[in-house]
Amino acid sequence: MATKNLPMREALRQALREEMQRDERVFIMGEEVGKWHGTHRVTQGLYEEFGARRVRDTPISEMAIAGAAVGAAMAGLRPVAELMTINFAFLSLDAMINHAAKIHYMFNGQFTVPLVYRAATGWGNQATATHSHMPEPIFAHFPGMYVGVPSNAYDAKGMLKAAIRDENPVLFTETIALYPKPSPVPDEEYVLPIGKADIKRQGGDVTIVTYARGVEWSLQAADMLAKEGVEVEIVDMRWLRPLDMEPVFESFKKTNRCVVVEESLPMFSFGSEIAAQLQEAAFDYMDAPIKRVSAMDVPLPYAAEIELMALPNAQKIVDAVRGVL
Amino acid sequence: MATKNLPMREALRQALREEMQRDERVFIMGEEVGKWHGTHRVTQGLYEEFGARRVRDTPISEMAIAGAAVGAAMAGLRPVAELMTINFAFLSLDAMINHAAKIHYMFNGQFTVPLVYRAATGWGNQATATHSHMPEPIFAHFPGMYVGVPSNAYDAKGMLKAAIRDENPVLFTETIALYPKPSPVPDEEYVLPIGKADIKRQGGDVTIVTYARGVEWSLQAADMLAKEGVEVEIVDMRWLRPLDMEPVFESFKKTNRCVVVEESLPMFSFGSEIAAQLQEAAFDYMDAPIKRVSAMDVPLPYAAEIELMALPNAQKIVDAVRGVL
Amino acid sequence: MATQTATLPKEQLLDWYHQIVLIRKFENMCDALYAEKRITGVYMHLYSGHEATGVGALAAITPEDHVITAYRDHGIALARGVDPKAVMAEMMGKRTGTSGGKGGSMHLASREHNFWGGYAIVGGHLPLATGIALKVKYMGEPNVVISFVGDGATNNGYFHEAVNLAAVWDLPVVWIIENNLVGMGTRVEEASGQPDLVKRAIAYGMKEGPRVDGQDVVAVYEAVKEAVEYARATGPVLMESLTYRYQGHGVSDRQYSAREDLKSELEIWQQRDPIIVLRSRLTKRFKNIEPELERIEEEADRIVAEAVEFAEQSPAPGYEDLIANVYVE
Amino acid sequence: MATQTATLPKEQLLDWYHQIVLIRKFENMCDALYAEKRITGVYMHLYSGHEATGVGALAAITPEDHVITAYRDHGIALARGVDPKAVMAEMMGKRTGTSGGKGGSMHLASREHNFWGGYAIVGGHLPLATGIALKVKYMGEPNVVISFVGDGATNNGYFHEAVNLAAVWDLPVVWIIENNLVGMGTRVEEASGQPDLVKRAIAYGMKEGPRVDGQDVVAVYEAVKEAVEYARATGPVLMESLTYRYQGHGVSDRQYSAREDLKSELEIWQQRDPIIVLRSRLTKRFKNIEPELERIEEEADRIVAEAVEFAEQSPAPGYEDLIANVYVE
Ligand SMILES: Cc1ncc(C[n+]2csc(CCOP(=O)(O)OP(=O)(O)O)c2C)c(N)n1
Ligand SMILES: Cc1ncc(C[n+]2csc(CCOP(=O)(O)OP(=O)(O)O)c2C)c(N)n1
Ligand SMILES: [Mg+2]
Ligand SMILES: [Mg+2]
Repeated sequence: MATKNLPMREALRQALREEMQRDERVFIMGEEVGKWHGTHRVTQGLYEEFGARRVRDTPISEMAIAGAAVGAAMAGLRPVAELMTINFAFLSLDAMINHAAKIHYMFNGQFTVPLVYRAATGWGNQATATHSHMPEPIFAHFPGMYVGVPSNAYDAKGMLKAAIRDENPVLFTETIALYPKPSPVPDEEYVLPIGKADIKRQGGDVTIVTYARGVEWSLQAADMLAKEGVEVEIVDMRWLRPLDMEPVFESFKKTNRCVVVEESLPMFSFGSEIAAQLQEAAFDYMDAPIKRVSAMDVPLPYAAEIELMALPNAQKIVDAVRGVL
Repeated sequence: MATKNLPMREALRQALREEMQRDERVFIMGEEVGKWHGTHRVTQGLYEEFGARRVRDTPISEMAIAGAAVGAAMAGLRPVAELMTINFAFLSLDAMINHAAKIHYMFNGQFTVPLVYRAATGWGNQATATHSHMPEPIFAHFPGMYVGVPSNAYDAKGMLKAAIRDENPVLFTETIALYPKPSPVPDEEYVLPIGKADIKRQGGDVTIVTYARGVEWSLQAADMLAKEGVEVEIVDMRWLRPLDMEPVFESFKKTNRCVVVEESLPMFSFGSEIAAQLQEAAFDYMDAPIKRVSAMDVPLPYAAEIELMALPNAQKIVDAVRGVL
Repeated sequence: MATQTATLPKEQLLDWYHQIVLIRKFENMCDALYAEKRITGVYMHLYSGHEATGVGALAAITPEDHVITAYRDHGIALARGVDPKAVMAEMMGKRTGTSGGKGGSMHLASREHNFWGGYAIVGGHLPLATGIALKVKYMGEPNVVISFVGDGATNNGYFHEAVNLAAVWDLPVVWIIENNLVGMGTRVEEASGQPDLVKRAIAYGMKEGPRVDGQDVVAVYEAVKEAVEYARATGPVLMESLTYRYQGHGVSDRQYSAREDLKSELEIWQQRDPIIVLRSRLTKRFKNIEPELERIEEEADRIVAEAVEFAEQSPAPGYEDLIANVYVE
Repeated sequence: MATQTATLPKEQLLDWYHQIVLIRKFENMCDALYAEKRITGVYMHLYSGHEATGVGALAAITPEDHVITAYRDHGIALARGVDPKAVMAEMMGKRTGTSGGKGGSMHLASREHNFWGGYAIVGGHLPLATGIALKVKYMGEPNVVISFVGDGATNNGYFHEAVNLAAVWDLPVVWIIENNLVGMGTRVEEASGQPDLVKRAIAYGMKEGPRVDGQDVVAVYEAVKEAVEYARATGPVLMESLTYRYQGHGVSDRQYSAREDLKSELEIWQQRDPIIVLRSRLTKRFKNIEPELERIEEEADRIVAEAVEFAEQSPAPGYEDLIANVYVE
């Protein structure tokens, strides 16, 4: 199959364009998605291609963006509502959790809410405390909405297309640091299933469970560890909801050791859930405690020097892996 | 020390009254806190006693309530801002997390934000999907704000007084089902330290880690299990931030078995964090996997029959304890 | 506009009488059932006093138009033509209820009636209205959305953002503020810097509709009809219906009893009860109509009794309902 | 009102000239340093073009009054008298910065100047302004709060709730909309149903202040002075200052370059640059003032250079700063 090396930004744009071409009900709404070409330029060119009806600039009204997307989806459209960055989703959490995620249940299936909330995410780049959130786990705390967290261009495209086609609401976050990173994307159309984790590297000594940018750091750590003869298996969860634990359990039963890597805060978070499930489901296979590598438990500061200290990196992962060997 | 048996509602009202008498900067704001006497009648009589200056009714404006409390606290007052129920805190999450919790850090200590957000919480009573949240763990995910979750009248009073006196922002949630429940409250003034867990029952066979209404169910379960000769130790965390893990570790080193009990959703939640920390810190003491008892992973439905099925209870805890013995 | 009343067909007026009386009797029954614990739960908000607003407004639109509201939704569901049996079954949390017993009093809805539901987060349904209207416009459909909203709710961020977005996108929504002068226990002038709520239209460059007498179904009908025509042709409208709440905020509300101000006001409002106002219109215009009105009242009693009967006979949902519809599989 | 200009003391006008020029030069320096990667990070929003608004507004209040704004805060900090050294050090993320290098460009603040900070969540600081004003009133203090807010931000729920609450509680806030006609790339008339933003005061029954010429520091000063007097004596005011953004939304903004509409508009606005407008006032009124103005310009260059020097020499924060101030211990 022929492929092209595309940055994640462009792969996402392809997904949007293809789905908009395929289905007239699919449209984009959000702040600066149209004439401004998207704050992170994912939607660049789509306004020119599809026009103002289908690429809709909005006021700075996160509650209305998220809520109007629910209404439009219930009524039969398929909104892709951009929240610019996940930080601003704090303002629309109510619409997302109380309405997008619950309406199908609360009205006993009378309505479906087939929408996608897209948002840029991730720590770093001196964006400071209010603009450095990666709160996907708190959205995944609630049932009713799926949460997709791709780690590269190929996955991102296939996952976003699946999200748009699905009948359920999906929160889909895109790590800013990954936007420019290329990976081979097939020329042919493909769709990746919702709720399927992916083994990003095989190895028999330790299992690393991670997602989004954690995959990149973990791959780097795996290379470093391979030089010492330690073979790491990396499970990229891809989705926090549904959370596909089977591959994690399988890998762990082989390696008996695990490190969980996440980019953001440590408490009541991704690592907590993975570790809790693993010890419960695979207690007899545990040769060591499951370790977690996360950002530090602080608001993120501006100064580059100390901001970097707060973030996870390959070396911290290597150290954690050594700790479970 | 002389005590009176007071419902939690009244103990909380005492705490508010005492702190308002002690410090003129302390005031109450929120929806229906004044002339309506508080939706859950915690603030009953305070409007009459302290007047409209210090007991301030607001419009239905959760963003402004939470944010104005931040400004007032920065400027030198000590707001106790009521969010009526924690469900409505979804609308003020941004003000709480991005402002209350971060301002002290972000401006390098120039400002302090000594406020308390009070909110009723808890599942049940057919309040249905949007009014049955207990999302304290997602607030505790973020550093910068304390989270208090009392389990009885005595604790509630002492904890709320501490919260009002503390220089940090505090989210303080009160389980609706506990409001009418009495416990002995000393006539003398007392303050309970922030971030200290409490052993609610001693026992050598299994550790139960829980908070709020989980304590009541766990005590019932412990009575049932005692009849079978199983002695349960119950750690009431009281605070999700700071999370006082020492007593949990100590108890676990004695019992080597643990069940975590929480009233609300299971994923990326309280039980996840406790289990993750325990297996990491006390791996060598684990005789069995740590089990979690939570509500079911569904939005809460209206009909009483099925609502009850979704909730945890003493029997489910007993079953889980048997599972780790 | 009162001149038009004379031209309204008798059947229409009688139908409204039927609806208003039905709603009142339905609510009274809910209240009684709650007192007997045959309806349970912490939240139930009666529509008594507001009937003319719901009935008059919904008379002004077609079945293909759209309706959405907050938790005070029983009257809206009934005025929209939802089967009282299914509504009562929902109150009792039965599988035959509009939402299968999973939504309850605050979350009635009927997809087939384009009744998009009652919502309990104050203001939360307002952007949904905007979104539904967007679909209408996007698809080039000729319909409008009626979105009810409480006076208290107009102070919430949702209101501002949702109404502004409808204005920016020129969407066919008629926002009807059901101004009952109070949100729980807070009076409109204590909650809104601008107590003349319809003036808020100016903040959105939106058509300012009238403040209509919400006790008079005919007045409501005519005002909403005009607003709906405007919305269909041009864009959104913000209007107000002045009405009054006949009981506490909700059934579990214990604070109401201490509020003398609200109760003495109530007496005045009840003199202009929607039933009294419509009845006097009818008796003035049509000779000897009283027997017909009594028949309608009896018919309403019968419908309510049947609804209760149906609801009580219906099965409760089970475990399979508890776990169904979390996701579309 | 232009008549009053003649009565303003020369020193005051020269001080404003100094401040406006200082801000412009400071911003130009930030821009240059960013291009050289001596200032880094993803967010930095320059105040160039807006100077007359910040300088004129803050001249109308006392040091005991209060100021709060959004992320476009460099000019506000400088106009409030915060040391340019500390501001530049904050840009560079140094320990000597206003926020110890932890806040950065968007989060300048100075407690001692009653400058309560710059905030980056659009609208997020507005209820803080309400809260600060509540403290003023609660304590019976004679002060006011000036809260700047962008045109785009007025469409956010925070605006609605915060401004309404200030109205309901009659708090001494002057809300100044810095209307630069655009939020990022969205024009005010595409974002607001009501593009005459000051009309939104009606929605809160609030005093509607003027739409002032934001390029003329004297006009801003006089309008804000009047608003401040009203706020001190009576209650909140909503006013507008019409101005223009001289560059992209922020330094990392790559979309701006494609927007011909914004750039051709810019040319027109720059003809009424705050520096040009004030300079022409000065040269008209005072003979041979040019040498003095040049001295002021050189002085500003010197201050900016010193600030850069200071910032570059300052130490970066370390691990102990990273973990400090998460909580008050
Ligand atoms: C966001 C939010 N805040 C608070 C509440 C609690 N609450 C429920 S109804 C209500 C009053 C609403 O008043 P109004 O909009 O006037 O409607 P009415 O009840 O008078 O019909 C309040 C405060 C809520 N459900 N949601
Ligand atoms: C809640 C929120 N939504 C979106 C953003 C992204 N954002 C930052 S500034 C801005 C435009 C603000 O425009 P305006 O209020 O007019 O201020 P200006 O930049 O023109 O000074 C946007 C959309 C944000 N920071 N916060
Ligand atoms: Mg009302
Ligand atoms: Mg602007």
